[in-house]
Amino acid sequence: MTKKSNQSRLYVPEPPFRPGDTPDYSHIAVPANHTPPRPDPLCDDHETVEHATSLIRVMRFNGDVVGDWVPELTADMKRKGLRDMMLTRAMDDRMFTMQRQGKMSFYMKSRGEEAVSVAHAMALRIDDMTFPTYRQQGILINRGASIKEMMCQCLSNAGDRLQGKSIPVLYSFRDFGFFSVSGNLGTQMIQAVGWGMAEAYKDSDGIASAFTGEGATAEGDFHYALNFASTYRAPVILNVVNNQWAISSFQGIAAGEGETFAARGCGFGLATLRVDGNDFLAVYAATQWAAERARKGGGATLIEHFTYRKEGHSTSDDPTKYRPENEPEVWPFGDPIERLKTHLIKIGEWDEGRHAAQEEDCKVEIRQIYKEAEKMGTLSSATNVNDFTMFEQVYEELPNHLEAQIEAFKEEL
Amino acid sequence: MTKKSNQSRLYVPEPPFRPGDTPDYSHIAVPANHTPPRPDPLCDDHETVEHATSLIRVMRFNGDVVGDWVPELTADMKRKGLRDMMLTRAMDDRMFTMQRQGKMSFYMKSRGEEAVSVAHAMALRIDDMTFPTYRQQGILINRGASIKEMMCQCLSNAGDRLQGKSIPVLYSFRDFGFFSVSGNLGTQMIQAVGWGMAEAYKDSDGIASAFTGEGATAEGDFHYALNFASTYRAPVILNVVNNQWAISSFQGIAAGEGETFAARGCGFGLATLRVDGNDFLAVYAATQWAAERARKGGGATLIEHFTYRKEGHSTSDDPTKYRPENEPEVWPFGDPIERLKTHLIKIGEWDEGRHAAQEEDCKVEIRQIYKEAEKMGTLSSATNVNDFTMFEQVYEELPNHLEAQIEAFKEEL
Amino acid sequence: MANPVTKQMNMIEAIRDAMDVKMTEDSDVLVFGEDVGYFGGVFRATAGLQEKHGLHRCFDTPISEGGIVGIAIGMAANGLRPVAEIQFADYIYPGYDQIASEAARLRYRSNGEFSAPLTIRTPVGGGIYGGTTHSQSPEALFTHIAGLKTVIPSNPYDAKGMLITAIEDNDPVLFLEPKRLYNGPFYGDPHTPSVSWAKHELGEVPEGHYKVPFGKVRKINEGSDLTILAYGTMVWVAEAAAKAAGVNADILDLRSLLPLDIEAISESVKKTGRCLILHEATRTSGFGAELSAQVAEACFFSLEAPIVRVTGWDTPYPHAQEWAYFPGPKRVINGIRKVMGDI
Amino acid sequence: MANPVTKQMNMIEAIRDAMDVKMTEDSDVLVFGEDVGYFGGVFRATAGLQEKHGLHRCFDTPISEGGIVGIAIGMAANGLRPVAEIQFADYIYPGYDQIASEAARLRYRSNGEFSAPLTIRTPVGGGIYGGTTHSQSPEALFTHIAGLKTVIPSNPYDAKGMLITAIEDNDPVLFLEPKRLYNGPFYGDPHTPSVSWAKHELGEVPEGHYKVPFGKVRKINEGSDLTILAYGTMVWVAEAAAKAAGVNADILDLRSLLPLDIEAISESVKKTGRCLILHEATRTSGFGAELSAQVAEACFFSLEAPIVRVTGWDTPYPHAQEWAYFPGPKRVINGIRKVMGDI
Ligand SMILES: Cc1ncc(C[n+]2csc(CCOP(=O)(O)OP(=O)(O)O)c2C)c(N)n1
Ligand SMILES: Cc1ncc(C[n+]2csc(CCOP(=O)(O)OP(=O)(O)O)c2C)c(N)n1
Ligand SMILES: [Mg+2]
Ligand SMILES: [Mg+2]
Repeated sequence: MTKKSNQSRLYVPEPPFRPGDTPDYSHIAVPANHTPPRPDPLCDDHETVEHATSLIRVMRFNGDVVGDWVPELTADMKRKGLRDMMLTRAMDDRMFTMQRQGKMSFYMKSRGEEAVSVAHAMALRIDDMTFPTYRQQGILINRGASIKEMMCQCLSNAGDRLQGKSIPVLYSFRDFGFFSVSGNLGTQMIQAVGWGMAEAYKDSDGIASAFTGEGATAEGDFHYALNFASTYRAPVILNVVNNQWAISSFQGIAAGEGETFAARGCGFGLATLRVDGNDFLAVYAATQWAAERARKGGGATLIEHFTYRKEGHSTSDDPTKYRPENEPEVWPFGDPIERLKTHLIKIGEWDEGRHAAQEEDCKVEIRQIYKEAEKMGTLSSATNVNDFTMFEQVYEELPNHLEAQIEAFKEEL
Repeated sequence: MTKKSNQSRLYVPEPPFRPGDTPDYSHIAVPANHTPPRPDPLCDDHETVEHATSLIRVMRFNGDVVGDWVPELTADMKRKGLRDMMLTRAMDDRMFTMQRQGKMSFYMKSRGEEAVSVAHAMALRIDDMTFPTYRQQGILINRGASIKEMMCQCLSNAGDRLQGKSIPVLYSFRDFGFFSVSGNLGTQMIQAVGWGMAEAYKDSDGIASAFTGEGATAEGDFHYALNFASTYRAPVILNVVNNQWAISSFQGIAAGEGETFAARGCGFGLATLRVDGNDFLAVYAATQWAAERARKGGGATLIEHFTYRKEGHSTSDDPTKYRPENEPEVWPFGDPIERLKTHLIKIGEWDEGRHAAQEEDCKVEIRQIYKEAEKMGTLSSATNVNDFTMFEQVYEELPNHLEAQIEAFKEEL
Repeated sequence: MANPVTKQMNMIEAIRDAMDVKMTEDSDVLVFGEDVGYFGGVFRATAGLQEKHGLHRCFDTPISEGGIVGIAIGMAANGLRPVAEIQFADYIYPGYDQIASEAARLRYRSNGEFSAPLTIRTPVGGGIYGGTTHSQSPEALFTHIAGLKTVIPSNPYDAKGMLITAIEDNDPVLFLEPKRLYNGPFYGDPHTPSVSWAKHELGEVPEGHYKVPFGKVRKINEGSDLTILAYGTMVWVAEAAAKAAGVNADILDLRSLLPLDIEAISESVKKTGRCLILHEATRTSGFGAELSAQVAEACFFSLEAPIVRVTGWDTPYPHAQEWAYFPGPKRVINGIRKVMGDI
Repeated sequence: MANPVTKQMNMIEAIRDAMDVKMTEDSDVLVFGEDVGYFGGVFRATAGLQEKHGLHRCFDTPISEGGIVGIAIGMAANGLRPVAEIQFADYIYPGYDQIASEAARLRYRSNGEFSAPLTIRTPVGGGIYGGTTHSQSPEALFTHIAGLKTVIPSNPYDAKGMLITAIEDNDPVLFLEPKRLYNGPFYGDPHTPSVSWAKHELGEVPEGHYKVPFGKVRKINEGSDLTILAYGTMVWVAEAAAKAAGVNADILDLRSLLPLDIEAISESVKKTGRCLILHEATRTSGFGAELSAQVAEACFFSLEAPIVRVTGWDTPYPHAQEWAYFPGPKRVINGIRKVMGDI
């Protein structure tokens, strides 16, 4: 692997496998019973140092649950989690296809990472503000935001609450505790810390939860977030979704010689958890722990969600150009939907028939909603967004120079 | 201490003592024999995790040397180190006084931190490029740069190699492996990583060594440096000089809940050392270890130099406004010059008489050199710098628009 | 003036008073930045605020301009009114992305669902031998950013009234403080004894709450020979130079760069037919370029002579050559002569 | 043309070829950035360079624009010729401090003892439905920075020659790439079938080494009615709009913004007496302001009509309203009419 780089002493890391290689991840041990113990949420941060390098898991592949972290969730809640994940995936698939048909400019799927967003949201209060990236649409689905409004945002049409201002998937749903997603990576980590500091200042017990991909942890904002959260004991959860890839760069470019991303929090005295991101129950349990810690004044927790991006980065890239085509299948941590399904069946709360039916339901429901959404316009037909709205919301009030520009724009029509 | 901040749940850290308080640092244990072992410089980074939170020391206060880290230094080298530190301090004192007399716009002392710069430089090769802050003048003194030229830079006079372009102490001495000091904190940490990557690329065994104060570790550049150094196994030493203060802010503002600054490197898989920065031999030993590691391809080391800023931040502030007046005296780690002196006397290579004489020598020498330097101009008299030089070195060649501005400037004279 | 009772203040005291007034009447107002807490800021602008209002309302931050702006955005979006200090404008760049990409964009991006009503205070300009990294005037790097407001007072009265306006504004405001004016007006000649605000009428600052609106120039002198557009320190240099040149100038203190009071500006230039633009920042792509373009667009047919820009040179701000760099009276007078057609 | 043997290339290929030529003849040239290594960049500009020149000469970096520029400075100061890619100009701001405070200042600060001969490549401009964060044109934020050079080609021939010039330049160069021109010239109307470089004469790119100097405009059309100053994508819109408006214009492709070829510009404006300035960036404090100011300063007595700026609006770059924001043919034609005095 270091063959080429040894042309000089300058070392450049490379992923273990590239297109043409046969990926073999047997070296990645999937811990079965080695899940670290669950300390008290208000424990000293040192008690979570081992959690930064181990992996919190609840579900075995056979559906059994083991260890300290088994959350108390009713079968109904688990079934809701399962449905939310399936709905998220169905929506992703539909939107991806529609983008290919030119209905929208762009789309991003979260396939393989649905547990991270859905289980995380389920373990928070709806008034806990989340600062998501473009890959946590599951939060909105779980919190019951309007899927039609989400679709209309992607279509930039008359139903788009953002009136076409932003590119697809950069949603904003304040009422659902979903902060306006920025196109600039990383920036929201430190903003979430500020939001959390404001909650503390106001003596509220609300918390903030911020997301970044593992690749964007290299931005300064991630460092600022760890540092300020540590200094002011901000009530926040800082989530790193390690899905192994940053567009075409494998996680080693961001990780370097570091073993895990959770470990980046240890030097700041933050609580650090590393969780199997494909294990719905584990993500729920880890989030619940961190939320309780933050809410009770214990400060911030850095959670690394160890998962895998099963599809391309977005509609703009072809993953087979930089990683083996079958890597998603051989990735040893399975699929979050399959795994929760197996568990529910194992405990007798679900069966193949209901699952197949629900899968069909989700498809149909999404197709229906999409039909409705598309009626309000698409990029390929007409977006039905009034062009003049582009001058609004730059400032609270329209300044003179923009009024003049509106007049100039009229001359073009 | 958290009294005030408990007016709300927003926590804001405060230093243990403020003006009026009687500082008591007995809670800071000064480890005597607890110095961690010295692993092989090419060891796995995990073997230095304990070094990130403990403290490498060589000299006891009584002058005895103990532990694995005792460096092989001849008495002559130790005496040179002592003299370099004394010369540095003498120069600082002189320049500070001269600034007070209006001879220069500004000055910054390094009192109490002389071992960090002098011992560090002594353990490197002169062609190893250092990226210092404004408080490592000891590197230049140790490497034999012209003190007169240093003074002329501070005086911005005809002898200033920078022709008055930069404020005092922002030296640049390429031939002495001293990178142009930036007024912008932190920025040079990542530049040093680039310099080191270039050394590796060229298959040279040269290394780079970068400095930041503990306060400036909060900048993104520190994070970039840790990350890129880790990813590309750059041959660099990243030094954090923890002198407890960042102007008026105590180290806890930057450290937050983190115990040490060295520990910030652990999450990146870097080697991490924490050293008693007032212990000349310990700084030398730690630097030597890190330099060997980098030179032999083992990658970067983060060294925290634990020391204390005995004077104000610069000529612009009065430290008694934000910390107890006698805090420097009660700080438990002593003075670097006193401690090396005690050691040299203990081993029979030095005595009080010679020390007193040398102190006088340094004063005189500095006074002589300063006289010479001042002849070339001062800010209060005339700097003797040709104003037109301000248009030079913006670009390699003078562009047309600057030529026009030179003409315009002539009209003012 | 909203309030008859006045107090003589220098510019630092006026700025501090504005924060004090707002912190007293609105618990949502927080003040933070490097060294602003216990110490009260390297220029003393926040001295006493921590003691009076509490550690949690006026505190030190890590040395991280990006982090400072970042938490300010999160707090502002969550209903607070943060006032962040950047110790020197020369150090604002690590926070540039958070300002330009985030604070200025949040309202637009979310179509008004979120906004960032924050204020960033930072000292600008030279005149204190601060060299390349303590003297910069980066206003033009911010007036190009849609969604941001950029203002710069030239005296204690405006400083307090404008800072209160900034804190109450529902959009992000960059509040630039000409550090050379903190203690008194500066007429551009470092060799004459410095004047203080103590006896200056603009040092008479009303107590309590009052606002100076954005987007309105302050006319310092009514004249017919030419119009001089200036802001910050250069306002005072303009006054001195016009006197020395013996011209009768309309001198406009712009105060607010974005929004800009183009009405008052063009009205004046249409009257005088001549326009001189001053700033301390480097020339190329400085804010003077925008002023020149807008004045020409609005007043082309009234202009009797080319608009002249007098600025800092296109070099970093040198240390020893500070006064050769600074656009002092001589350079301004040459500019006046030029625009008057005398040379 | 320095080299008779030519090859038809689009702009991406020409840019890649420039790097390939330099990497082949000079082992000090390194190329890096986000996704530039094995993948070859999101716009494919570095495709094949890693395979050909080795992992250590063309590699991926962490997602850290500040880090990317930071290591480039260290490498450049140490004798290498780094060529760093910033994936989109909209993401350059985290690196702004390293560019403005460090790369552009190192030579001055050290009085020439150290310098930073690095090149930063980054795609600019809209036209691909990239919305607020994939469409920006931040050139004016860099032309204000003394010590930096900012250039922007409008075609494959210039792109290759200018990139080679940039890499060989001993000062830091910001090399802006109008992404809408990567595959072909764009005349401003998204609804007409897009043209490719395949049959365009400016797609005929000499093989091997050649340079296009900075500070020299390229005249596209010789005309006497008015002068149109444009760069990047707007060069092609200018051509189409002038044709449509039926005017005979001197159209200058500036190519290099700093240094600027003010001689050629004023010569043209003195001849035509009228000047239209185009850019895609937001209007206020855009580079058009500097152009307008300099043209007025140099050509005041030849100007027969006010200089007109046609630009993007002072808003973020919207997504759905992209073509309402873009300064397309209609807006340019209105500008032409205005400067010609027809409206
Ligand atoms: C500041 C910034 N730099 C670069 C980009 C371009 N970009 C968009 S997504 C992406 C990869 C992000 O990878 P990661 O952080 O791992 O998140 P993931 O896509 O895997 O969820 C990059 C480089 C950006 N949007 N913002
Ligand atoms: C980017 C930037 N922000 C702020 C400053 C102002 N400043 C100069 S020194 C200093 C304190 C630095 O403290 P520390 O890093 O601990 O270094 P020390 O002075 O203790 O050696 C500050 C805030 C600066 N020079 N650069
Ligand atoms: Mg990722
Ligand atoms: Mg310090």
